[in-house]
Parts: sequence; C-alpha cells; structure tokens
Amino acid sequence: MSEQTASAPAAEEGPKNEGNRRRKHQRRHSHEASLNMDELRELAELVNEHGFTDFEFENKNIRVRLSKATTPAYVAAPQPMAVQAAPAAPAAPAAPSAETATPAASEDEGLHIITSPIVGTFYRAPGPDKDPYVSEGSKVSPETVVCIVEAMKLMNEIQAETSGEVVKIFVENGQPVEYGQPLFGIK
Amino acid sequence: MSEQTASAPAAEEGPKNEGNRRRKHQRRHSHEASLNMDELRELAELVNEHGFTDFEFENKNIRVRLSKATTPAYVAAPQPMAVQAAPAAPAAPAAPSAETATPAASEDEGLHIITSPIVGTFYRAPGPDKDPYVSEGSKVSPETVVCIVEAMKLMNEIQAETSGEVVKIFVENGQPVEYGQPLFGIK
Amino acid sequence: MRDIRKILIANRGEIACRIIWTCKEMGIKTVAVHSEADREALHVKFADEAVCVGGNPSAESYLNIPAIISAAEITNVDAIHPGYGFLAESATFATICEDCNIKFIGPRADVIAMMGDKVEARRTMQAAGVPILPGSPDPIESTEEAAQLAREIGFPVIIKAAAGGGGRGMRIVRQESELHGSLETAQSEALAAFKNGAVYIERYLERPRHIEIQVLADEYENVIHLGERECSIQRRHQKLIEEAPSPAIDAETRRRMGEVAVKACKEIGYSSAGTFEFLLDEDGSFYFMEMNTRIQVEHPVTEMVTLADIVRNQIRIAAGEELYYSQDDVQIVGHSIECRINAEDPVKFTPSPGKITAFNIPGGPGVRVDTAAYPGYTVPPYYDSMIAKLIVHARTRELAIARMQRALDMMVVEGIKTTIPLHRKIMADERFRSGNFSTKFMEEFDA
Amino acid sequence: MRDIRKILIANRGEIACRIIWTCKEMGIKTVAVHSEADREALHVKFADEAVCVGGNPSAESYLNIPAIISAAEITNVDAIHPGYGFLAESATFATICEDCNIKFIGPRADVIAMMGDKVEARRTMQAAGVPILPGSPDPIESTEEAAQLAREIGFPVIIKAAAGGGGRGMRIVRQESELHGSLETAQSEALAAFKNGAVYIERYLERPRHIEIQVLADEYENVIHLGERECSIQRRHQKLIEEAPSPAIDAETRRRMGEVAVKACKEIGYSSAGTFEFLLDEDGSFYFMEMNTRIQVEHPVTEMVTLADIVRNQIRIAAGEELYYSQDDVQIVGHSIECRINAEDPVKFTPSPGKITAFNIPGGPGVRVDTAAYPGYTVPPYYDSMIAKLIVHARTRELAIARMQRALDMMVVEGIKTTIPLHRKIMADERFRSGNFSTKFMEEFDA
Repeated sequence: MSEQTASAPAAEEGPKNEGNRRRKHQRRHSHEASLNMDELRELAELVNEHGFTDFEFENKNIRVRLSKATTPAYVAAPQPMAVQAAPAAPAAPAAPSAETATPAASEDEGLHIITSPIVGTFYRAPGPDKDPYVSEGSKVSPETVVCIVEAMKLMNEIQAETSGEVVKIFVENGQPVEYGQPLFGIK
Repeated sequence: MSEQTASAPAAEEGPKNEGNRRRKHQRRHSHEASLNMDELRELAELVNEHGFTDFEFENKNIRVRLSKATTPAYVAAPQPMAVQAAPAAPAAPAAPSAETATPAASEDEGLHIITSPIVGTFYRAPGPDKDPYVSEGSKVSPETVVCIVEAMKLMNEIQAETSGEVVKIFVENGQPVEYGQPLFGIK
Repeated sequence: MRDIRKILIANRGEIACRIIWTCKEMGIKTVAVHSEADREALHVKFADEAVCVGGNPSAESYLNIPAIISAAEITNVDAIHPGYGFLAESATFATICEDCNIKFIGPRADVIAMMGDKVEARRTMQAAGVPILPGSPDPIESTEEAAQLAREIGFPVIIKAAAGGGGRGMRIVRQESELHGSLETAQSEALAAFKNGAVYIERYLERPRHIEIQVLADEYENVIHLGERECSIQRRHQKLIEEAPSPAIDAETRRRMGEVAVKACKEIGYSSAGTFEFLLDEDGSFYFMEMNTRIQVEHPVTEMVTLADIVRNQIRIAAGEELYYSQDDVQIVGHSIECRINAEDPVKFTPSPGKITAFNIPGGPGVRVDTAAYPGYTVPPYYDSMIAKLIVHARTRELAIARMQRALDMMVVEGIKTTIPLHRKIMADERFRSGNFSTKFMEEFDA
Repeated sequence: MRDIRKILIANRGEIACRIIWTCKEMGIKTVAVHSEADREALHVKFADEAVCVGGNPSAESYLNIPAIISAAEITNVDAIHPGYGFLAESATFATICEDCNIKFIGPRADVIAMMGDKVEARRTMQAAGVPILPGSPDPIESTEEAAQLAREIGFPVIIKAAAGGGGRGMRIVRQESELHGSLETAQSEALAAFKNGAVYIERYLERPRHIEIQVLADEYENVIHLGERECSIQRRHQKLIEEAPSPAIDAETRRRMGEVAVKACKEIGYSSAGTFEFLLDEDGSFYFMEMNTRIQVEHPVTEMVTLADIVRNQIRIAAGEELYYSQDDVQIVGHSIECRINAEDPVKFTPSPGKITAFNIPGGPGVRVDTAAYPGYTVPPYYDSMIAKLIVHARTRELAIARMQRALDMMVVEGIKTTIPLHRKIMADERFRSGNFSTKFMEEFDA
C-alpha cells in the first residue's frame, strides 16, 4: 500500500501552496475597488474547480493574476523515500533536516538564518554543565560564538557572522546536523 | 541523434495549437465590452469544456487569460515511433492514417466525415475500368454507395449514411485504410 | 523454410511489446493492431507499422478475425503472432491464417483444436503415456454414471467443463449426496460460459502444486523441454506469482516430467513452444491437466534460468528452422520469480483502471520488467488488468526473494491501485518463503 | 566476524544506487551522503537516511573526508562503501576509516597505497610472477637513462606517470630523437596533474586489447576470479563499451590470466573485489597494467555472465566472512555487453548537463539498466557525465549485439544530448561486430 502512502505528500502539497498564494493575493488586492473579496474568492474557486493553473485579469482599474504551480517533475519522480521514512531509525538526521532545512517562508521571512558549515553534532554550550552560548532573546554580533558543532572529536565554534537578536533556535542540544542545516534565526 | 529528432514534433505542437486557439477566441469575444462574474463562469466552463489549455482576452478595457497545465504524460512518454517512421515501409497504412485520421479542425470543421467501418483496401470505383462512385461535387443521399473497401477478398460497399455534397476525398484509390479512417468529407 | 520478414502481432499490452522486442533483435519488421482506445499504447509506438482494427471492446478489435486478417493483408505480413489470450488458442483463427497463406506462429490448427477440448486432450495424452488423474474418459451424461465413476475413483472428485478454463463449470464433490446438484450446476455454468455443456469427472487432489513444463518442438520431431515452472500461487485460478525452478522438484522429477512432455509432443506432432500443466500430488506423483498451445504469461522465469528466448524459438520454428540446441544444452542456472503487477485493489481485487501519474521501473542486477505502461499512460477499462511483470533472477531462491522485495520497493506506480502491496506481503510470508505450499496458498493467505 | 548492519555510501549517482540495492537485499540499512545539488538525487531518495555533507564541488562534498567521517559518526554506521572514483582509491581515507573504527569496504589501506603507485605496483607484481611489459623498474631520472633503456626494450616505447591515470603524463616515443622532448613533457604534465613528476618507461604495444580480470579475495587467502572483461572500446582512455567474455580470449588464456591474478592477490594479501588490468598483445601474450582496488563501473557484465553479486561479495568479505563459492562454481554463461550512456554530445563529447524531460528505460529479456536518472531529473554540471549503464545478456555475442541495438532503440532520453547515437553506430560497425579490434578502435572509428 506504500505507493498510496508515497503519493500523499505530493497530493497535499498542491492545495496547501495554493492556499498560501491565495491569501497573499487577497491581502494585496483587498483594498482595491472594482472586484471585491467575495468575487475574488469565487473567481479563485472557479479557476481551481476547472483545474486551471494560471489566471490573469486586468483592466484600467485592476489587474488580477492567479497561478498554481505545477510540478510535473516531482510527480513523475519516484518517491520511495516517504515509504521508508517511517520505519527508518528515529535518530536519523535526514528526517529533521527535511523539515527544518527550508523553514516555512511565512514564519521565518526576514530572518537571517545561521546554517551549519559542517556535518556534526550540535551543542549549545561549551560543556555539559555550562550555560548555553546564546538563548532566544540574546543579542549577537558577528564574532559572537553561538554554538559548537562537533565533528571528528573536534569542537568547532560557530560564530554568528551577523548582528541582531536570536529569535529562533532550530536544533536541539546534542542533535546531529548536516551541512547547510539551519541552526539559528536572527532578526 | 534520433532522440533529438523524436522530440521535435512534440516541441512544435504546443505553440502551434495555442496560436490557433487564441485566434479563435479573439474572434468570438472581441465584441464584448466587459466581463461580470457570470460571464467569467461561463467563459471558464466554455474553455474547459473544449479542453483548451490556454485562453487570453484583452481589449481596451479588459484583458483575461486562462491557462491549464498541459499533461506532462505526453512529454514523458517514449516516442520512438517518430524515429522509426522515416525508415519504415513507405506503403505503410500507419503513416497516412496518422495524418488523415484527425483532419485539421480549421479546414474540416462542419464537415460530416464518412469513416471506414473496416480495415481493408479503398476503391473509388466498382472495377478498374469503371467510373468512380462519387467525385468531389457529387450529391449523396444515405443510401448512396460512395466506395468499396475490400477485406479478405470481399468487396464491401460503403454507403454515405448522410445527405449532402462530397467536398473532400481523403484517401487515394487503391490505398489501404484502417478502422475509423476518414474517407470522405460531406457538406 | 519460410521467409518471415514481417510479423503482425494480434495482441496488445506487454506481450505485444515483448514480441516486438524479439522481432527487432531478429531484424523482422512488425505490424501492431489496436483498438481505438489503444492508439497511444506502447506496442503501437514501438511497432514499425500500426493498424486500427476496430472499437474498444475486444470482440470488435483484438478478437475481430476479419479485421485482423485484413490488416495482415494490407500490410503484407508473412506471419501472425497471436501472443496469449485473445486469438492465441483459436483453431478457427489458425485455420483462416493457413487459408490466407499467412503463417500462424503456433502449432497446427488441428492440434490447437484437439488441445482446446479437455476430454479429447485427456484421451490423447493418456494414449501418449502421460499420467492423467483417474476419471471419466468421456463427458458425463447422467448422475448415475457420475456416481458409478466417483465410487470407482474415490471421493473427493472434481467436475470440470470439457471446453473451459478459469474455474467456470468446475465443482468439487466430497460425498455422493452432493453429486447430483453439483453436476447440474457445472453443466449449466459450462453451457453459459463456453456454449458447451459437456463436463467430465476426475479425482480431486487436496493440496496439489501447479507445475508446468515448457517445451520447444520444431517441425522435424526435435523436441526439448526447458524445465518446469512453479505456478501454485493462484487466486481463483489466476496465477499471481510464478517461479523457476520449483522448490518442490528435484532433478529426477524434472527429468521424468520433461520426458513425458517431450514424448507426448512427438506423439501428437506438436511444433512451436507449448506448456504442459501438471498437478503434482504430495506423494510426488503428477497428473496432466492441460496443454497450452501458446506462449505463457510466465514464460520469462524460464528465460531467466535457461537464457533461452522463447519468442525467438517460436518464430524460428514457424519459419521451418530446426531447433538450434539439444536437451543437453539446456542448463537451469539460478532461480527466477515473477510477480504479476495488476491494476487492481490489492485486497479486494477490484479493477483499478485510470491514469498512471508516476511510474518508476526498478533496475540493477537480476531485475527484468516486461511492461507496456509508462508515466502518463492510461490503463483502459476494456482489457486485462495486468500492467507489468516484475521478474528477478538470482543464484538461489532465498536471494531471489530478497531481490524481489528490493525490486517491489523500488517499483513506483501512482494514480491507480496495484497488486504491489499484496506481492510484498506474500514475499514476507513464512509459508511462501519455506517453499512448502500448494495451490491452496492464496485461500489460506486471504483467510 | 564484523557485524555490518548499516553502511554509509560515500558516493553518488548510479553506483550509490547500485550499492543501496544490494544493501536492501541483504537487510542492511543505508546512509546516503550528498552535496546541495544532489538533494533530489535518487540515491538520497532510496537510502534509509541522508546527510548533506557540503557544497556542489566534489572537493567540498564527495571528496570532503572530515565531513563524510562526521556523517558516518552521527549516523552511527558500521562501514563505508566508497563506490568508484571520489575516495575509492584513497589510502588516506581508508586509513582514517580504520582509525575511526569504521570498516572501509575494500582492501587494506597499505595495499591501496601500493597499488596507487604505478612503479611500486609494477615491482610488486613482477615479484609475484605477473608478466609485465619490459621497461624501467624505477622512475627515470635522465634522458640518457631513458635512451639506454629504450634501446634495450626496443622502440616504440611509452612514458607514463608513476602516480597517474587517464592519459595525463603519457607519451609514445617511436624513435630516439623524440625521447628527450617527450620525457620533459610527460614529467611536467605528471607534476601538474598528480603533484608527482616521476615517470617510467616501457614497451609500447601497437594494437593491444584492454582485458581485465575480476577477482574476489577474502581475508583467509581464498581467492577466485570471475573471468575477464573486454574493455578495448575506449576514447582517450575512457571506457565506452565493455563485454564479458572477450571475443579474443579462449578458455585456456582465461585460465592462465586468472591464475596469475589469483596468485598475485595471495602474494600481496589482497582482500575484497579487485581488478587486474592487462594489455593483451596480438601474439596472445599479456602484460599487467594496473590493479584497481575497488568496484569497477563495468562490473555488471561480469555479474550477468556469472550471476555473482560483486557488491554483496565486497560487503560479506568486509564483514569477515569467507568466500561462499570456489573457482569451480564459477561458470561463464552467455555474453554480456555494457554501453555507458553519458550526458555528452555524441560527436564532440562535450558535456550536456540539464533537465531530462523524457526518460524511458528498456525492459524485456536480458536487459539491465543501472541508473540514478528519472523523468524530470536534472543532470548537474559538477560531476561525471555518465547517467546510465545499459547492459544486455544473451546466449551469444551476436545475439547480445542485436539485443543491445534493440535496447538502445527503446531507450529514450530527451532534454539533454547523450552518447546513445554513438553506441548505435558502434553496434552497427562491422569491425566491432567481428570482434577483431584493439584499443585503437575509437581513434580509427572517429576518423
């Protein structure tokens, strides 16, 4: 039954993304005069109902464009990973990274993301009994050490390389991280 | 190099068809001044019903564009036939039928098409020295015999099954025809 | 020697593609025939020419003999390959081909006709020294005759349609009191299904295996066999999984079954590829069931373990060539398993036609896929539900099962339901893995 | 015995997938590593876990030893399979794996180091009784020394980089007057390419074949060979087409070459799969070129004709198991050919990365495809251009060529250019079909 399971994420993705886009368009156009929200909603539903992926509307007062991303490559690509993700080892770094590698744009938009420059194990403090280098709310400057990533028995201190306030910590202490994995969100 | 060859027809098809469709719709709707929701709904249904994937509308007040994702299936499907069509036997019925089975909609729209009900060899006359049953310009009634399709040594007389004037003959005398292949256009 | 330069394939789906592959390898041109629904089918795309022979129902297209013969004539082919199903075992079609001077790739029409009649086939095989189940030599006429016979044979007995197959017109009778009702039901089912109400009666085996022997025979009485296939994993007489060799057959049994089949072929003047289906009882004795006078769905497992190309052999034999290897050249190497991937609900077995949105074929060592499907292909509702055959080959049965599990994991079919999950379950099943099972496997597996 | 339950695959592309397939069949968990560009790659999707180890250039990811070792540590694997290329013949990497208590799936680090040094390898092989081309035992220091040696050996001679491969630092010298210039060029090329300017000199064969012997050796001095591969179809020392067996090798030559390779493995204490590359001269004599201490790209042709799973053998040997078959169990059955399908212009050989818009893999009898590509996959510009290996198996070489032609016709790759048209041309070439060719084939074919 796993091919059904495997298709599920792909199937969900379409409507969800479309929802995001629809909201964005509503926000952008709701104050304008000649089409009201109800009409726009109806329009979007109409376009969607018929399976259209692109809609543009424009007159001297207004221009509307709706589009739905089609990803034929993704659909056509084999996706056995979803099948295996469930029974795979729970401590696998792949699973968390798949979720955290691309933080939801809505939440984390505008944040500066500090990513891991190396593969290893993430530590928030210089030692087991020590305080964390930074916590949510900490102010950082480019030289501030924000964490350690241990690789091959070496403790690599990671610097912020930006200034701002720590508003998000993506990884828990002691967790494995891969190259490019988001560690902190800085505002 | 044949994979390049094979892809060429598919690549050409898209833009050409789209062009046809766009022209047709411009003709149909260019007199309209504006669009309300009912009209948009009607429009979407109309476009969808006809299986179109792209629609644009624009005048001095308004511009509307609808499009639907074309099936990636066709792109992904193997198409070695184009590769082999060239070196294949020239008398092959497959090649002509591929062209004539779906007469270009623009030319033959409105014509009633008499198709071959059986596989066989098409003859326009009852014998080698005889006159053709019908020619372009002939008037036919439902019982008029329009040709013979020979199958398994049997001469099968094909009747018009409609009334009108023969305006097009799709197949040459003595050519093989397959099931459903257009033989005559009647107006 | 007949010159075969162009072959019309009177079939569709994977077997039409399979035949085209071998024709290409032999430098023979191919003509595909197709219904309207199959215009975009792969066998149409891969053939050198294609002819639409009729509407979507099989009766209008793939079973439409005049249309197919006409297509053969207008494309000027030398021979017709019927594949399996459709017209493959139609003596009428084979006769018409002969009359039209088109070589039918298969045995002579009279041999097809004889093997198509179960009672006649049984009698012929018995005369040829093939062991058959104790039973009625002729169709049963009355309940009295049936009762008399059943007492001689010993219960349980089975009533079978003389013309049939696929379980229709078939009844198991475990005691004399059930005999009358079962006989009537079987006769009326047989009449409805095959337009022939004749039935016969024979001993019923409780836990037999379905074992079949692949033979190759040319027109010069050279006959060899390519060993056996294990086909006991069936659901309502539809095979689901086949293997070669059988885990229940040793070299000596293989030799004995093979010799019986080879001798029978010589007796009846058989030529072309063919299959003897046997029931193997728990005590090691085996009994003739029927002969299939065509290529089988499951022929690839034999090809994997022998490296023979059975379709190539069919074509060469049809061209009047002699077999180009002898029994001593036939070596069984390793173990092969085939899973039939059907467009069906894997639990309820209801058909699931529709568009295949994603399709990934497994590759790598020891994996073969025979299919006519592709990403974007729409499985039409008119025909057989089999969309692919997944075949593996490895040194041992245990390794072949592991390979099949890996291949099933890599095979992705989305948009329709398939039997892939069922095959995964069977491959993981202890009884299947033990090799110790009978044709009752699926009944007990379902339960 | 080491317990290997989880393997990290320090590679990408088809070979990473190939290793995952066997791991799945063995019930071993897998960890893929990948660069940022390979996030959507098939080896990432099919592995149980995946770790991004760095940026797109190989040096930052697939050659990044600290990152790969860290990935192995955080995923807690028992062993690392290096595939081919990248770190597969890095003695440093093998040593670090040993130090970190991770089993490197391959021979010992000191054996890798020895075989990586051409002069050292040559000396060792000569001592082990392996025939080598007459030439310099040590790196050449001066033109005088070279001239003296060349006179003894007889012209033409070839100058080769001691550390090298792939044709860099290589010069053919047909007369003494050219010697000085060629020596200097070769030395500076070798220095630039391998940071080691040492070169040696040996007899040059005008029309040799490239023949290699596949060996399997466990840690207990059990060594067998799986016969030879014919790899003469090369372009600028890049193999394009490989076969097993070679049309130029008879059973006696196979036995002699195999025995030499097996004896050498025992002498040097080799364990794991390995390949002895030989040049076969027109007179039937053969000379050691180099030993590859890893799985080869072309290993499938050997798997097809022997039914051995070479990756499975590597893993079992790494786990400390004994070889589970002997030389007598090795049978060469039929003929196998592999075509490397590269994302390259088939005439100019310029790389053609990009998105694959249509991708159809051939199936049917005797066809194997090893690939990491799929419809919609984008071939990145950072790595090797090989996107698939098309492998066929049939009873004879002639049938295998016909099968390869059919498979090439069925293989559809759109959106990028590939070497498929080149392979079609070679398969149709009379000289190729005759089997009578040398490593010069492609030079003459291009002309």
